[in-house]
Amino acid sequence: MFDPKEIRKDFPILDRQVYGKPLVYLDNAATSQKPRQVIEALTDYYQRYNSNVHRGVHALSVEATDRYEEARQKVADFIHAPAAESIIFTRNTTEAINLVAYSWALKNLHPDDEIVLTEMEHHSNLVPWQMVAQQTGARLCFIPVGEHGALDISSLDTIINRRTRLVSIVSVSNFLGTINPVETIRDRARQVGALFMVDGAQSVPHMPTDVVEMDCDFLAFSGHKMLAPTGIGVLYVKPSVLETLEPFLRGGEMIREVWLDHATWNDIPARFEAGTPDIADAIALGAAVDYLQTLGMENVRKHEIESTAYALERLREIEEMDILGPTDAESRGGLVAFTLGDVHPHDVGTLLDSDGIAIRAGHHCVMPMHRKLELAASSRASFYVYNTREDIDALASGLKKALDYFARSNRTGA
Amino acid sequence: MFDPKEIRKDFPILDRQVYGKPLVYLDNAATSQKPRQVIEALTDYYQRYNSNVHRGVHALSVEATDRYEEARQKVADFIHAPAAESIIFTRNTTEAINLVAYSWALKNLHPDDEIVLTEMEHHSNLVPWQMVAQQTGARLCFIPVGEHGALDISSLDTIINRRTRLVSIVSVSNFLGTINPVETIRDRARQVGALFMVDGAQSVPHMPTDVVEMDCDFLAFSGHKMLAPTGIGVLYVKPSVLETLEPFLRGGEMIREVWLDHATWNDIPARFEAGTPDIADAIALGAAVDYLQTLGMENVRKHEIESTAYALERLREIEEMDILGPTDAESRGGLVAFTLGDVHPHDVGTLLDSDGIAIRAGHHCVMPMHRKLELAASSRASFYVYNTREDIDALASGLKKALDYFARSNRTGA
Amino acid sequence: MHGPIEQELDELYRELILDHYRRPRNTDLLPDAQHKAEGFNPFCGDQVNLQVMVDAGGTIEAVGHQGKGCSISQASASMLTEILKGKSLEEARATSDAFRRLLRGEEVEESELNALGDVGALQGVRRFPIRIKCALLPWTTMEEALEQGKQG
Amino acid sequence: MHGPIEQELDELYRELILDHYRRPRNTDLLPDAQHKAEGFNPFCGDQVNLQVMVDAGGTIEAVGHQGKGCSISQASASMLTEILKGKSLEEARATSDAFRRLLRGEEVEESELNALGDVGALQGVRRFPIRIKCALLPWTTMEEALEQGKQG
Ligand SMILES: Cc1ncc(COP(=O)(O)O)c(C=O)c1O
Ligand SMILES: Cc1ncc(COP(=O)(O)O)c(C=O)c1O
Repeated sequence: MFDPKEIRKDFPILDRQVYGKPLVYLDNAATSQKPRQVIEALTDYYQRYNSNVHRGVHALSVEATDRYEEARQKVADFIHAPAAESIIFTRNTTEAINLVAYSWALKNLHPDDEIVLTEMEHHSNLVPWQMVAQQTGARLCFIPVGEHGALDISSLDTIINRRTRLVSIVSVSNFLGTINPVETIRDRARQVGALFMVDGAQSVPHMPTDVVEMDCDFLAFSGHKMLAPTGIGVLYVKPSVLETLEPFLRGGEMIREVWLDHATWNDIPARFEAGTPDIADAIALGAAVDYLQTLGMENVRKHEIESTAYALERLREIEEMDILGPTDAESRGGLVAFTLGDVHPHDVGTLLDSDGIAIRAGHHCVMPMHRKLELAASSRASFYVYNTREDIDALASGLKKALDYFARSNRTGA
Repeated sequence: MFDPKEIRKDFPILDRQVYGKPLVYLDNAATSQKPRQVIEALTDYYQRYNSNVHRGVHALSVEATDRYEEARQKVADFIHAPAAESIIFTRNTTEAINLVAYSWALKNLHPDDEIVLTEMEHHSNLVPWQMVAQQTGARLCFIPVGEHGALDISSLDTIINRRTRLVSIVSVSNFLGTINPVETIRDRARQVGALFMVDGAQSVPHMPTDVVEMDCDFLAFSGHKMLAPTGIGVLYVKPSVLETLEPFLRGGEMIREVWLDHATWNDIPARFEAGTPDIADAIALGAAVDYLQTLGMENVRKHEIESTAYALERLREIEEMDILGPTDAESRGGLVAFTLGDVHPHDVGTLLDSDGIAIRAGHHCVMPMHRKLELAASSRASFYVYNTREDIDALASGLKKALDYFARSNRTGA
Repeated sequence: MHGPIEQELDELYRELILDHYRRPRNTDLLPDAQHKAEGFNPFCGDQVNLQVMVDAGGTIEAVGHQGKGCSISQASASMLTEILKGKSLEEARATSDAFRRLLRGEEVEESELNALGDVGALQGVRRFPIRIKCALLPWTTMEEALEQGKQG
Repeated sequence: MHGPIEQELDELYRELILDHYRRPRNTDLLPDAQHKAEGFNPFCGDQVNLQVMVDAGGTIEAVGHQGKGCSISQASASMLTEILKGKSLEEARATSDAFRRLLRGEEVEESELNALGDVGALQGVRRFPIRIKCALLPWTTMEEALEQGKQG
């Protein structure tokens, strides 16, 4: 049984008070909280078998290596990757995308090649491609965003064409909440022979992921958004594409043999993990995956649809509310961005904070889409496995209070 | 009072048994163990104030941001950096060196420019420069290693010359143990107007570091070798050089404003920290620095000279022992690499391991130097603040036992 | 009835501040101003667009501001346009400096506090470190405007 | 007197293995061999240099090995040169496969174990996962040699 109230008991931070009020944490799209099990995976590592990996003959090193590689296998299983070698550990989604930009795109793209993104990309799936475009002469093209934050794919066949070498899209927008039609876009990418990459930062933590079904060449996501520690992220690479990637970071671990003037590369995936990896956090990501598997990703998704539907319902009660993105919960990830009358998002954030409610205010690293909507900023509440209806009720009352608070100066003058 | 026996009490893992024997951990050059205080910094973060940094209006985010930036200041103070902005958090030494390779060298070097390294570089301070050489046409030049693992600087003025644009050297060799004459080499680099970089992976954890005195442009080191968690490293950049670095990884956090077709950069150091940073491990690095400051780096160094001197003494008692590197402890970091008669280092490692003694066997990511010494591999014992004379005694007996064990087949035949 | 955080909130959002936010002063563009600059805080999207017009004697005749953003940045800008009028450029810089020190919790003289006038009402921001940038944005922009006017 | 780890150590370093390490068999280079390959384990620097000579009927006539490295890799190579002599290429591959399964703790038939002969003495490596690569190196190198000979 999936019961957020039971789940909460695993998250020590949720017992915390903020300004003497219980913490209502609704900033999960920025980063998630961590269950006991994940924190214990860290302390267990440091208290029992901390060691550098891969080269040690001693017991600690063997254990650390085994657990590190076991975590890789767990992550592979979690996204149904055919082989553990397909999982490259990075720091976060951003590094994962940069790895593809540096190791594949800079080496393979030429003037007049095209890279297709959407208008709603997070900066991390935009700015690296701007660099690639600048350095290779390739062009960036964008699938536009239409009504209610949905991609307008009416011109997809023109936008993705024979010049397209790479299509990289966000599966779930961290701003609009939109779940994008990954399969449709992938099919078109395949038709023109382009590589297909998915920024899964907001989908992998929240719904079942099957990279074989998704048939993507690259999938990037962050551990810290899925109950795991900061410092660990993942780049999945399709086996057939792996060998076409140049090494990125260079140094220890990623080599096979080194001379003063040249070197040969280690096997995959070590080839892409230069230097001492973030061993502890990778192992703890394995524990986070275990935790999510136990909950069941279908259940996680179901809970999130329920949370989002309830949030939409409660927020719509507020007249001054302008909710961004798709209108129904099924078409969205577990987050809701909005503006609240003429109360600036930053002020909304401060007022909610004073009630112990943590949301995000700003551009959420999606400036171009804000600009298109003629917004400088927005507020965003985002949900995860431990959020309850009570959390959403608190949000709704907090927002009403914020409105009242700001209305004050209108009533009384100065 | 610096007392390793007292210090040990802070390290939970040192109570561990391996095959029913107390753990003797002498693999510190690979990675160090972590004190309670550092582990607690992690659990405290995840249990009390885990949040994404820099953009949040809520209490958790403010606290996380403050502590993250506080850690940066602590690291700056630790190496006497003039400003916290000089500290860029990376995953490890390897990423720090790659950052300079990608952000400075690839952009600034041209055919016939020269990069000067030493023959004893760790792969992490070699392979990135091979890439730079290959892509820019610059040449790699090497300061040779002479007798007893000391750099032969007799031809320094020829090797570092007007074509030299960058000199990058390891301050303490992780294989030979040699402490290199950083000042002499820096002076020559300054004379010819080259930038000067130091791979401090084995010096920063073990002796006082003052980047102003050292007058380096770049200093790279790893948290995991200095009591901090895996996943966090540091690139120090001299303030006057900071602005000349191109951004490296691109995405969230490192930008100021983003349009679909271009972006402007955030302030330094955020400009170089794309995506969600490894917040928890950075904060825990701050705790590790606190711990080391309390011990006093002068004391740490003193203890290490004593440990090394004692180890040299005990190992020299073994006839078959061939100790690599400088002959006196003052000229070395806290590590001793050796070969033991005709017992292969891998077998030495396995035999010591069976006694609970953890050392490293292999090429220690320094293949070219092994090749120069006509060795395929060596054994290495390395010390840190919690190692006692008893640990070194255990090593010496273990090695004698290993010799006896292998002599067996000579005696009895088969 | 109010706990400490509610009090601090009321300090942050004083009536005076909300009033400046609702009804910003001096929003006419001053195209002939000698000193102009645009300020931007990417984190919350705050924009501040300032013109500083100086008379022959070096006294600030008028300050114009058009912008958008949160209550704190916009109120701060509106207050700035009022308080700087009639000040010399030196005094303007000194006021900015005093305000910065006020928000950082550093020492501020009685006389300086007086010179800040209404702007002093923003000191409630001190307890909200993340909002200090908002309050300071108009002031850094003003300093930039004076800098740039000098060079041009 | 021995605790479990000491027993396992003795299993790993059986007399027979140390003997093969000290006095490796078949170390003459076979320049006329049809199948040759060099194997390398970068982690411990183990080198294995194998030549496999096959007669007209497809039977392995001789295997030569020159290399250096740890006791396990070198003993394994030496044993390999002895056990493969007289086997067909198919049998050689089957032996390699059985050995791999033996070290991985997978199922191995009685008859396969017999066919492994002395090589079976290496099964103590099983308890030392990090050394399995060492023991297998000569065998993967042999397989590579057969592959390459086919293509060439
Ligand atoms: C001298 C030296 N440089 C660089 C490194 C690489 O450090 P890391 O693996 O933490 O990137 C090491 C550690 O092995 C080292 O000893
Ligand atoms: C859609 C999307 N892509 C990329 C990222 C970047 O993730 P990270 O900061 O972990 O690299 C995020 C997180 O903010 C995101 O929501």
